[in-house]
This record gives sequence, C-alpha cells and structure tokens, in this order.
Amino acid sequence: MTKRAVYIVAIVCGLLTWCGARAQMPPEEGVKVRELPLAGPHWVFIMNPFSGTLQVTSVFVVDGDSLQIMGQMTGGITSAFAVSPDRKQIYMADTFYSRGSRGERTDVLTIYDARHLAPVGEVILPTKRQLSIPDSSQMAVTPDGRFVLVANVTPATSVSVVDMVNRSVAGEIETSGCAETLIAGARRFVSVCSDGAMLTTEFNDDGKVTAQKRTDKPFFDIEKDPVFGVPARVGEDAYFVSYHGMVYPMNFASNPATPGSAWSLFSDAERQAGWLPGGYQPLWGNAAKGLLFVLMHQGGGEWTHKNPGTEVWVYDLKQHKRIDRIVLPQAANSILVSQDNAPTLFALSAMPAMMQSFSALDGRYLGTISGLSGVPWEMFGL
Amino acid sequence: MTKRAVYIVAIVCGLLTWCGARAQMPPEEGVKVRELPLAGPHWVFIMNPFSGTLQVTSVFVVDGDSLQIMGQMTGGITSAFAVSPDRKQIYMADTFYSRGSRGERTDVLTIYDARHLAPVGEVILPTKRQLSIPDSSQMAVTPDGRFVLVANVTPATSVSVVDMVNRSVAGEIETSGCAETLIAGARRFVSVCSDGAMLTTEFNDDGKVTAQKRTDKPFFDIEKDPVFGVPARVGEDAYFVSYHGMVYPMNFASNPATPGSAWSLFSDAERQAGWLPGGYQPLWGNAAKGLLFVLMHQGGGEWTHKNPGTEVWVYDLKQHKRIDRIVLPQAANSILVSQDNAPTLFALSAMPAMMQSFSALDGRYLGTISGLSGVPWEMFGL
Amino acid sequence: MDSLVEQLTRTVAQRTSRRGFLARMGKLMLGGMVLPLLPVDRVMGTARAQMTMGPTGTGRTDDPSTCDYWRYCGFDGNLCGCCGGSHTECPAGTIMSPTSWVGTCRDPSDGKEYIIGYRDCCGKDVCGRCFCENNKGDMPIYRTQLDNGVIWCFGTKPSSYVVNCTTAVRLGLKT
Amino acid sequence: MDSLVEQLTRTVAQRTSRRGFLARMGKLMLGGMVLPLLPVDRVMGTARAQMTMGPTGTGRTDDPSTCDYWRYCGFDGNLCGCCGGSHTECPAGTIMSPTSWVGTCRDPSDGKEYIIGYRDCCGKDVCGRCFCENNKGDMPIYRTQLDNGVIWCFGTKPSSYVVNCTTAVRLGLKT
Repeated sequence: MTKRAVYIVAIVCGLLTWCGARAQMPPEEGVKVRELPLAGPHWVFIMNPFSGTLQVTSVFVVDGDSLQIMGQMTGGITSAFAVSPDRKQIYMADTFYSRGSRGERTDVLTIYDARHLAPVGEVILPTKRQLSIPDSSQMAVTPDGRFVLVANVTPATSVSVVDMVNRSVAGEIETSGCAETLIAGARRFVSVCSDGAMLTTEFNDDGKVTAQKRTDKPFFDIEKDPVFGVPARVGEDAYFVSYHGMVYPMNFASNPATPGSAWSLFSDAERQAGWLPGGYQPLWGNAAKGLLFVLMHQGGGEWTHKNPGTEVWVYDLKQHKRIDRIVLPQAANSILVSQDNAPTLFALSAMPAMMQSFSALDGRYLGTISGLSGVPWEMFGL
Repeated sequence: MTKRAVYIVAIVCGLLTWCGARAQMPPEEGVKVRELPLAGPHWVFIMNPFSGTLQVTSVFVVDGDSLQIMGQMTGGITSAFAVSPDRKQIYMADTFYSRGSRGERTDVLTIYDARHLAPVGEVILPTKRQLSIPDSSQMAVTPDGRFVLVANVTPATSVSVVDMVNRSVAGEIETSGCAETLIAGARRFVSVCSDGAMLTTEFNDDGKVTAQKRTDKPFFDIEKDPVFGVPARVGEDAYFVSYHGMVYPMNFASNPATPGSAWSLFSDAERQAGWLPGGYQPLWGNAAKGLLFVLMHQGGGEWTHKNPGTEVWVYDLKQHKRIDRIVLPQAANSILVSQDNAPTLFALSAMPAMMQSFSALDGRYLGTISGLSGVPWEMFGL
Repeated sequence: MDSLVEQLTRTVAQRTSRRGFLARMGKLMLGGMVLPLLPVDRVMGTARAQMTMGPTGTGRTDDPSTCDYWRYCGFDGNLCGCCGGSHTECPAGTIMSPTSWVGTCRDPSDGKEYIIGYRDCCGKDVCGRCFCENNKGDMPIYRTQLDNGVIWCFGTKPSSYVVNCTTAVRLGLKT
Repeated sequence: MDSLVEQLTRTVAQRTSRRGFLARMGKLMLGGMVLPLLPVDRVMGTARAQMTMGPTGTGRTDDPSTCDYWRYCGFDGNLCGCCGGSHTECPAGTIMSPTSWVGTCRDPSDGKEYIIGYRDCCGKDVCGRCFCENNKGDMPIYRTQLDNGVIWCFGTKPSSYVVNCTTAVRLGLKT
C-alpha cells in the first residue's frame, strides 16, 4: 500500500473510523429527510417576519393537534403566504437583494411542494410587492388554483396576476386608491379603498380586468372608526371589524360588494368597561359554524388596536350575539380558527414566543407549543 | 384648478400638510445622514453572526470610550472582518445566496468607507470562503494595505489573495492541511496545520507563492492539549494558548516561524482549583505594554474551552508572570484589548447581550453598553 | 419612481406657492404616473380625527431616548438615537428615505399638535435596539400613508427596503 | 466536489474491504482532488485523546430531546428533533449534508464509545429551537473535521451553507 493510501479524506473520517471498527460495530446509521403527510385541517403556519433581521421571513409549520413543529420555510423580506386549494402546494412571495440588505432586488413567487416543504419552482414577479407586516390580504389563490394574486404597493397599489399553469405573470391590475387582494370568486377579488369604499375587480385568464366596480359610498367611516385591514371570511361574506368594535358585513358575491347591516360587538357596559378588539391578527371566522372570533383587551383607550388581547370573544354571526368568552392563560397578539367542523382556536404570542390551542366551540384549553424561536407575528391556515 | 389638481400624492402628504400649515409653522426639519470621525483607538466592532438568522452578520461599531453605538454594517453568512491599516476602509468578506438561504452563491469582499460605513466597492471572490464562527484568523490585510487575504475552506484549505489596488483576486494559494491567514509581514502569512506544525507562506504582488515552509515539528501537542485557533499578537510574536493553559510563543519574523519556550499560565494550585482559559475569543495581546490577557473560568473540566469566563488574567509576557486578575461583574464570552498606550479591555457577553469596559492596566471598571441586540459573538479592533 | 419622489420633495422644499406646486403635481400625474391619491381634505380630516381621539398613554415626555417621547406617538420601529443616529439623523451609511408615514402628536412644551414624519433609514438590517411601537393614527394598508407597518423606504437611492431604524421629524404645525 | 463526496459515501457503504476502499481513495486523489488529508492514526489518535480527557458534564442521558443526550457530547447547533426532524432525520425540505464533524461519545446503556457524526440539515435558515452547545473534542479550524463551529454543509446538493438544524448519527464503535 502506498503512503498515499494510508491517508484518508478528513470529511469522511467518521466513515473511515467505521472501516477500522467494522468488525465489532452495530449497523451504521443513515440520515434521511422527512416527508410530511398531507396537511391536516388543524395545521397552522406561523410566520416570523422580524426575528432579529428584516431580511428573512421564517415560517414554522405546526400540527395544531400534536403541537409539534413539522418543518420550516425560509423566505425573504416580509413574505406573503398562501396555500393552494388542494393543499398540495404552498406559495411564498419573497423579496431578496443580491447583497442581502442592498443591491439588486428580486421579487419572486416560490412554489413549495407541501409534502416536502421544498421549492419546486418559482415565478419572477415585478419588483413592486407590498412590503409590510404580512397578513392574508397580500396574496390569494383563485378557488381553482389557476391564479395567484400578489399585492403591490410602490406606494401606488396594484395586483400582479400570476398564472400558475404557465408559471408566468399574466398581467398587472391597477387598484388605484385601494389596497388588498381578498379573493371573492373564481376570477374576482376585493380591495378596500382609502376613502372607505370597496373595489371589486373581475379579471379573465389573460390577467386582464373585465369589470371593476366601487361601492357608491364608504361601508365604514374612515375618519371616526377605521376597520382592521383583514376581515373574517365566512363563505361569500366578509366581516370587517372596526377599532371600536363595530361589525361591517360585506357580501362579496355581487359586483360591487353589498354591505350588510352594521352591528356592535359590545354592550354599553362592555364599552364603558374599556373592552376593545386588538392585535396583529385580531379576528377570524369559522364558516362551518358561522362564528366570529375576536381578540379583546381591556383598557388603554384609543389607538390600542395592536395591543395584545387577554380574551377571545366568540360571536354567532346570525344572531349578532356573543356566545362565549375564552380567557387566555397568556395574552396573545394573533388568533386563527380552523375551518373544519371541530374547529381549533389558536392564539399566538410574540413574546414569549408561543402558541396556545383551544377547542373553538367550548373554549377548552388544549395545550401550548412554547419556545417558538424569534418573534412570531402571524398565522396562516388551510 | 382642475379636480385633479386638488388631489395630492399620498407619499408626500406630510409635506403637503406643511403646505397648508406653512403660515404658522416652525421651520420644517430635515433628516441628515451622519458622518463619523476617524476611528479612535478604542473603537470596537462587535459582530453578531447568529442573531436569529444564519444569513445575516451584523456588526455594531462602538466607541469604547463613550460606549455608544456609532453605526452598523450588514453582511451575509458568517462574514470575515478587517480594517485597513490606515483605518480609512473596512472590509467584510460576505457570502450571499440569490434566494437568501438557497440558490446561487456569491462570495464578495465589500469595501466600506470607514467615515460613512457605506459600501464603496466590492471584489467578487471564489465561492470558497471559510464559513464558520468568525474570528480574526479568517481575513487579514498586508501592512501596506495592498492585499487582503481571505481564508477558504471547502474543506480543502487555501487563501484568496485580493489585490486592493486592482480590485481583483490576484491568486489563490493552497495551504493543504493547514488553515488560518495570520499576517506575518509585508507579503507573509502564517497558518496552523492539522498536525500542530506551522506553515509560513510568502507571496509576491502577483498573488503567487514565493516561499512556503513548515516547521519541522509541531509547536504544540495536538493530541494532548490543542491550542486556541487565534493567538495573541504582540509585534512579530504570536502567543498561542492551549486549552490547558500552556503558552506557546511563535516568532513570525522567520520562515518557517521560530518557536519560543512554552510556559504555563497556571501555578499548580490554580490548576488544581480548576481554572481554565475559555470563551469564543479568550485571549488578546497588547503590544505597547507587552501584556497577554486571558479570559478564565473555574470548574467544568475538560472541553470547557468555549465556556464563558468570570475573570481576565493579565500576564507580563517578558516575565511570564501574572500581574493582575480582573473580576468581571458579568461573565463574558470574548475579550479584546486596544493597542494604544492607555489600553482598554473590552469583555463581550452573548447573553445578556452587553459589553463591559475596563482600564486594561489597572483593571478599573469603566462602564457597560447593554441592550446590544441579538447574540454578539466576537469583537474586532484597530 | 425614485426620481419622481426626489423631485417632489425638492419641489415642495423649494416652492412657496402652494397653487404652483399642486399644478406641477397635476402635470406629473398626467405624465403617466400612477400613485394612490387622496384629496387634501381627506388627509387633513384624518389628522383631525386622530387629534380628537384622545390620549394614547404615550407621547408625553420630551426625552427622545424613550418610547414616550411626544413625537413617537405614531412610531413603529427602532429609535435611530440608539443606533448611531438621532431622532432627526440617520446612522452613518444608511439611506435616508425621502418618504414616510405620518402622525399627529402633541408637543407637551407648547401644547400644540404637530405633523410628524417617521422617516426610515434604510439599506442596513434592523438595528434591533430601542424598539418602540406606538400606534396613534395608524391605519391598515388601505390608508397607506398612515400605515406604520409598511416598510417606508419608497424612493431611497440606492433603493433598499431593509430598515435599520426610524426617525421622527417635525413636518409642520397641525392646522 | 459534490459528486466526490457522494461517491465516497456510497463507496464506504458498499465496500467490505477496507484495503480496497483505501486503494480507491488513492485513485480518486490522484485524479486531482485536493482535500485536507490526515493519516488514519491521527484521526484515531485524536479520538483516543478525547476519550481519555474525561467527562464533560454532558452526554449522560438517553433522551434525544435534551442537550444532555449522550450522542450530543460534541454537538453545536439546534436539535433537529425540535425542528421537524429527529436526531437521525432532517426536517422536510432541508438538504442533508453528506459530511459532518465528528465526536466520540459514550453510550451510557452499554458503556461503549461511539463515533458520532453531526450532520447538518441545510438549505433553510436556522430553526432556532433547542440550541445545544457541547464541545467535547471540538478543535479549531486547523483540525477542520473536529471543528463544530464550521458550517458543515460541504457536499450538499443543491448546495447551501445555511443550516436549519443538526443531527447526531452513530457512525461506528470507537476502536
């Protein structure tokens, strides 16, 4: 044997030690990469857009039943997030710079295989993406999965229409004076306008506008009592909630959208006791049961609309009536409710970084996943 | 005035409010970008390579006298760091991926103007940079400022020689079996080898090796008592310290380097009391006074070489004698001593993230900067 | 886009005639730029609404190193004073944004309401020190110019939408 | 580089003749690859040195969910078991590194010393959960294969040097 042959390559030295020890050793272990089951109804995607850096958005995939981490996705600056209707793909719209915090900007829609959480494709986007605290108004998928809509703010507002069959940007739709891309039908999305009106846009498979109509008047009073940006969705109805606790239902089935009758979340006594809705993601609906969940805090007065909440109040949307108050063991910044018939309520806290789980129908505390790293901000569901 | 003209652009609405209020307003304030004075001898660069992300290395520039943040630099994956001899430029060797955590890799030497902390140029590097916990063995500048040496580990080891006049990579020098780029002269650098020997490489202005010599035997016993990777530098002498507290002086003026007599940091009693050197950056020298500073902890035994230290022991390098023990109010992970005649000792703690300051000569506590964000790991000085 | 923003800023700074400025704006818009537009009275009305909505529990001190400094009533970010700048200065090497979201805060020293511009210093990753989140006047994205959750680096040159820290400059008296 | 590493790994897994494997290695190296080379006895000697250096205060339990699990005696990183994998599985969508730094840890159940490979799962940013730093056998960069501060994603395919979490697989009995 040559001198060279008695040398080994350091990077496999462990394996070579194995060579020497082979006679007396147990089988060598390998490492494999996990594959996930199809996402269950209680899976939740926890987003950390601001965890020690503005350049990276991390998403934890959590099984809300076992309260275990299933995996993670890594995006760029304040990513947008959505799951395909068939749950087979996950989309993140990301912004990257060639030198991390500077250089050339690339906006890109990344397509993940949901079973592997691995990128399987991408579509380059116009470098116009809305870069702000992420929420579910920033990206949406049409019910047939054909198009992904990505909100742009430059600060002029528009929507990039991404054709997922051709994997290309089909078009860009202007929504001047209005923002958000709330999916409202096969080829229809809704935006909220700066004067409190609502804009409904219909488009075709070429990514071109076919109809765009505004409500003839505001559906809430933007001067006196603005609504949170993201409504609770229950079928074709969307329930906007104002900073002061008024509910403004909007039916998305028509163009323009049709306002329903406003009602208040609070009795006079509750209002006087200082209860207010608030958080980063303060409301969520459950369509199966027709329920509205609102994160509530007491005290602090005006402009506490992003304060963490200590309770979740549950409303019957037909009766406009509160049916439960769920006291949270730990104050939370965001809530989400699963869409199945046995819905789970998730309450996410940014600091300490943890997520509590409750039976949404009877308020029973089910458990907590703690030690989420970073500062988790939002949740996305299925 | 047309209807259009009574509308204003939202992005300057603040300024336009100014238009309306002009008659009764105080002067509008502007925002300017600060310019820094030339770096003083007590400036220190605090590096956070692992602050919630592996993709970003943040560097805080701190004035060690006022203990104020002067600014910040943002690098990529485990950046290397060095300051030009004239203090006018700062270099960071960075690694970026086109999609943040994946995609195409770019290694680049970024040149910052030290007065503005802004990038003024860059040199693309071979995508071979050493990616590991940063320290001062990974990048060095020749005394005349002409060349920057960047350590490569693929895991094969080599050094990229960057010509700062031509702003290009002049060459790549192999250091097979040896790592580190410790500058040792005008065109000379030193590496430590995997068998405990030392390799000295001389090169020319074309970035080519002119001489490369290895010590004929190890200068420490790698099996029984390995040395920390980065020595304390005092002029042409380098003082390596072993995990067990032996000092191995090496003179870099010759090729190969010349070993001095080893000596112990500890008396038998101290050794029995369980004192050991340790930390992420556990030793530093001061050439002006011929002193060696070592971060010490007590207890824990073998393989505690990265444990935080509770004291800094100060040695006279001529007499091989300890002359001071500085008890740290807060345990620290890394130390650095300035190179002037009135040197300051800095002690950096990763958690809580803070840096303490002491008079290096009499051990007097001078102050702390706390609330450093992230997990600060290393310091670089001038 | 960048040059438009800069031009607008310079124009505003140079003009003494409001009417002339607005006419110029109209011309720029006719030039094909699409920007979210609001009538002047809407902006002013919103500012009024903020004012009448009462105290927020913040914004009552005169110390710019604390989250309670009066100018920070609508602040969301890291104080530049903790990051190598000040409440009116960006740290060295950052890129000052020519744009900002705005708030209306009461100066305790004279009891008057001022329009405050929260101008981000961009181009370096988040400083992470002295994070403050007050939300007076904050609105969702549909009222973009009042949304403190937006990365307000529009118009930076060179362009970067990574924020290091945020300033709070006085743009004028609230009318 | 990538294909070499893969080839080596496959080769090791398939060969039963050590001599044959080493001969093949020699051929690969003659093929022009430059890798940091160490004599076998050096690696083994180092492993021996680690063994004689005594207990470290960690590595004494049989619970892979804690930093004290015996295999983690030389661990530095985030436990994959907290990140969607396990101590022998990478989380979904990460890229398993074919290379690793190594340590020598004692299994409390049989009292024997095993060579442990700490294989990083790469391609996603750091998980951040269950960070453990034990340092038995850790050496600086001049002993690369024992340096737990190195990002051990050499040979990943597709290549990425961002680490999500780290596993700890038993490579063999320490001889």
